[in-house]
Amino acid sequence: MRRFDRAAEYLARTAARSTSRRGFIGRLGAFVTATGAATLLPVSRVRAEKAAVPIQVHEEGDPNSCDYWRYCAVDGFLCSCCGGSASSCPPGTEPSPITWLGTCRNPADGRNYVISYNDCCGKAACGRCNCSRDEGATPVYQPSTANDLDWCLGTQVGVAYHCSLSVVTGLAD
Amino acid sequence: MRRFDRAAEYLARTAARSTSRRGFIGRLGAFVTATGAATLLPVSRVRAEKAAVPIQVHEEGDPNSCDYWRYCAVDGFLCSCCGGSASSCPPGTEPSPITWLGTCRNPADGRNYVISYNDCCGKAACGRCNCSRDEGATPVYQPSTANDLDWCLGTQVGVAYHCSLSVVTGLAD
Amino acid sequence: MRSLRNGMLAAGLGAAFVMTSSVCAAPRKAPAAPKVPELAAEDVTVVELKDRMPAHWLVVNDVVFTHLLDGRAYIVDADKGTYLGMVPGGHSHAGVQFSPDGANLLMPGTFFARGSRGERTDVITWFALKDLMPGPEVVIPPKRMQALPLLSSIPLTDDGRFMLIFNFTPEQSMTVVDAQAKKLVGEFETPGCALAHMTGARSFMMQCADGSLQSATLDESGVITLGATTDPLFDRDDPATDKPVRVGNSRWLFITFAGAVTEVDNASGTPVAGARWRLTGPGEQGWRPGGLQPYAFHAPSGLLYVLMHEGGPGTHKHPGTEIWVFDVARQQRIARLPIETPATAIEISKDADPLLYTALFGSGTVVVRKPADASVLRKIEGLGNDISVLQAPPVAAPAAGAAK
Amino acid sequence: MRSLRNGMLAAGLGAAFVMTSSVCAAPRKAPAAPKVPELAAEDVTVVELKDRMPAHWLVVNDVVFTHLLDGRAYIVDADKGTYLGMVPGGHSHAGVQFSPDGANLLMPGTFFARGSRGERTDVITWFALKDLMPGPEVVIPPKRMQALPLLSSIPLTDDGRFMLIFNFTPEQSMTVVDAQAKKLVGEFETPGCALAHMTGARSFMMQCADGSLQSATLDESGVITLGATTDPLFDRDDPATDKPVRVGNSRWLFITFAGAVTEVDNASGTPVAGARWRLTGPGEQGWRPGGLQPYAFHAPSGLLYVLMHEGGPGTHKHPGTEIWVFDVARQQRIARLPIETPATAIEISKDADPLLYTALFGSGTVVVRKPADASVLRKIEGLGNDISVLQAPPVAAPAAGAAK
Repeated sequence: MRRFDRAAEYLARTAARSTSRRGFIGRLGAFVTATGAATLLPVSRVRAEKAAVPIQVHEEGDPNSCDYWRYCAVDGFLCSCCGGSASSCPPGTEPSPITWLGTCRNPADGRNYVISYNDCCGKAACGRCNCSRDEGATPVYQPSTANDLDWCLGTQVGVAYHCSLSVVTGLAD
Repeated sequence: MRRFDRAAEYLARTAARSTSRRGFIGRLGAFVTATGAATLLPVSRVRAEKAAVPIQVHEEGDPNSCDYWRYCAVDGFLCSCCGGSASSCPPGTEPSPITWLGTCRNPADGRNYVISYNDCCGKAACGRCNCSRDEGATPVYQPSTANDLDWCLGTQVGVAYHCSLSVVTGLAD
Repeated sequence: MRSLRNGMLAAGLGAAFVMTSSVCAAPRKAPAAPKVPELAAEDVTVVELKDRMPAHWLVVNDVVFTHLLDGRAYIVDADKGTYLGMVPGGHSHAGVQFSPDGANLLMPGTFFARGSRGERTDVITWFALKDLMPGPEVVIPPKRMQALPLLSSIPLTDDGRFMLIFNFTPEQSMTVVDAQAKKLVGEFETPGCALAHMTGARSFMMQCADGSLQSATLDESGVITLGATTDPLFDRDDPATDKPVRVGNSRWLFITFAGAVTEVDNASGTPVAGARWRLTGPGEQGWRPGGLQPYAFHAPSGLLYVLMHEGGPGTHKHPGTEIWVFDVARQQRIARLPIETPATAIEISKDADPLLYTALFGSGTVVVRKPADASVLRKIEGLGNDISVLQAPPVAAPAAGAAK
Repeated sequence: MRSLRNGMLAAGLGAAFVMTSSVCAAPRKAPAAPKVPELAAEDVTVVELKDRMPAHWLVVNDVVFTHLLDGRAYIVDADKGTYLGMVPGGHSHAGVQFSPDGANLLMPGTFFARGSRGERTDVITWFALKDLMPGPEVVIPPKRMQALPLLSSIPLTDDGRFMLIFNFTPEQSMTVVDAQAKKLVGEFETPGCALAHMTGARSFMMQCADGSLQSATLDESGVITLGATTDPLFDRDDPATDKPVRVGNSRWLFITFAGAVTEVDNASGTPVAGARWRLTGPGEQGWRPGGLQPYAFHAPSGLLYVLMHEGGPGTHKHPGTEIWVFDVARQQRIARLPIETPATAIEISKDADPLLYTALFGSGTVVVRKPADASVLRKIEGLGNDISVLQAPPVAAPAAGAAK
């Protein structure tokens, strides 16, 4: 029944760099060790900004459209249509600290990027721009790559799901 | 500030015939005396039936259609489409004991009937067959004839509105 | 997924547990080869709005009739035509009130312990415009009128000190909340009369079932005392709607289903009926006001915008097909503007260079118009299910007070 | 209104306070003149359903994605094509479970004290089919997995004694409720494994992240003990879906995204992989199963109905355009039935003369079909927003047990 994988090793290294989230990571231990992993986003460091952060200069496409490249594996309401952006939660919501990852190809530079699909939480469903693409999504028993789950579970505000982000976290290869 | 009308007198007579609802009627006193009236339906006497009671033999029309004659002053979801009928609440709901009245002309006999628009209550909105006709409806400050109000307020199950009945109570003239 | 898995395995992450914090958010140096720079790793941010609500933002209320538990208000920027955010309501959502400085939204809400059943709790919740997070909350008696939205069922005093909540159980009463101390003042009986139309910082009028008006005052602690009552001013055959229009500090227009207008002034503490006129002229008897929010008054110009349709008795909720514009002081119509889409709600911004707004229940769309000719400037779409009323925020100098 | 007012005044009632009870419900005598008899005054009644759920009734689950707080299940009569009633769910509605006798629906629900915020409460509520009223309720740890609906996240033991609720916080655990005593048994850790696929009155299998299966048992008090685990049975490149199909008392088909089938038997308490086959034959590699409920197994005939579509990896939620029918014992396809409307959910009634059901997420419509050729018998429309899964009730002789 030993389902340990390299994610746990990576977690140990990463966690050491983040003192503020140790308590939370500690609680996650069993989950991470046993099942693989999920993206951890230290919510205590999330910045409030006067405006939604737009897409980067070297990107192309319409972030309000389900066709936008970062959304290759999203399933939910696009925060871009809900008062946020691909990386900004709408006002009055809280980003989920953990989530799952996808990899999408940016047509503007031909590179593959790891995208973190954090949910924005604590408010009734936004209801705008429902987008389901599912590329690379796995069943819920493989949660680290499952988009059928409500990832608001780690938030202070509770599990009510509002919309989904698609955040560039780095190159996939 | 005396806004007493004949309804109070009528109420006194009627209440005397209904022992089971006296407590409730007592609470209504101020309202009835002051503002006019509303239909009181003794919920303690409401029967459960194995099937929705259909329209009467001498009626015509489709009770699932907003055009049906009894619906001349309804505003809400038709209980006929929600598992009930024009006079039967859907399973799992409670009819409102008080409500407001309209008068509709039955095309099959050319007579005008007083229709009681009781709400069925205690369950989230049915959502089927929304029908708004408003003939004779008054502003909310004249509640005895107002269809903008949620009439579930007198029920045991609370004010959650599910659908609206249209019950024949007698000839209008 | 293939690419994700391969990529991540190549990076030695397995199913990776990646930090996206500022710790590792620094943009990577671009590698030598590619011409286009690599995308930077991003931080997650949360959007903040402004400290005060600009004149051309708009609150759009969605009663969500098919899912009445989940009413909400959307905030949009009418200049840009953009959606800014949402404030959750509750069962039978009525609308919000703006604090006079435009910095806070006061949201009445009704909730049940088990969704649509179980213990009922009514609250007033403060949402700061800046972050739209639920802030302080005052629990009030669970008696708030559940009805199609009427803003006069949840008014705030002009100075923002007290919020009044009309109750209907069917006993009629008014709950008062001290919006400064953020606590319940109490509940006061108002037998036979409904709603509260503010006529000063501490006075208001109510509409009564027999067609009369009831004056009332609040003292400095928020206690309501009922005052003078008028004779019945309106016929039962053609009642004044429950949507009168404030045209001055103490002056309101009461307008009947058929379009008869009566101006009433409560300056003295006794409502006094003044001018009586009609929205329709000779040959226009077939036209009526209608909708869920048929009237919008623009205080700086003194103009009243009315949604009008052709129809007889019983059509008071029918959408308007034209906007009729009246000069209230002169009691004259100055324009008759057909609109390309019927509308059940109309509102106008409170600044000197206003935008006119219309919406049709069920459309999910707000149309932003030029007041002069109702021409369409832009549309804001995808605003939920059932837009009931539109609410333009106050501007620096309160419009209602200035108009007197 | 004119007629109402006039009529009522004539009758001396003013704005009348009329009893509609049996006290005054006796039909009036028809007056002399008119030929058509006068309508009788009516009593108000409340509809009761049956004591047990007939085989051709169907529970239709609506997750209401745009108003997730207000999930619900509709009950329809598929023989008559009629809507019978609704059972309220809650946030992220998963589905119901039928008591084995078909007399009760067990409904897991998640609620927040303030609609979409505030304290979370998870409960199991019993609704008797007869009156659809909320009956007993058991409060469970507020940890129920919130996800697209999966019936194996809320299974009931075959004898109806215990209900299991899968939790994801993201720690994984299983809550057990004693459905007989109607009280919480406890919460049991199931690290790394999810869902519960029943393989007997007191045993089940879980699916684990590495592609293995975990056996577990319940004792007579409902305490869960984890048992044997298999080696990983499925590739990460082509995982088995979280929607396996029960084809016998202890036997399940696990089917991958690409359509590879593995039968697993947990009769011994150690899951044993048996036959392996594929849904697709030579030249059919472009076809895949897909949807939210892609499989329906009919125990009396041993036939498996699968929603199939043309598409590659990442299309596992795409709607099916054909129904493929397999004889599970022979591991052979016996029919390929194009359907006129794509579908994301498929179900079949559990009786010997079954009806086949399909629904498309977002359509609000259930299509009732002949199993032999998928031809349309009737459609039931207006079933809310987002139909997720369909649930046919148990029949007198439990189908799953009989098939073994």
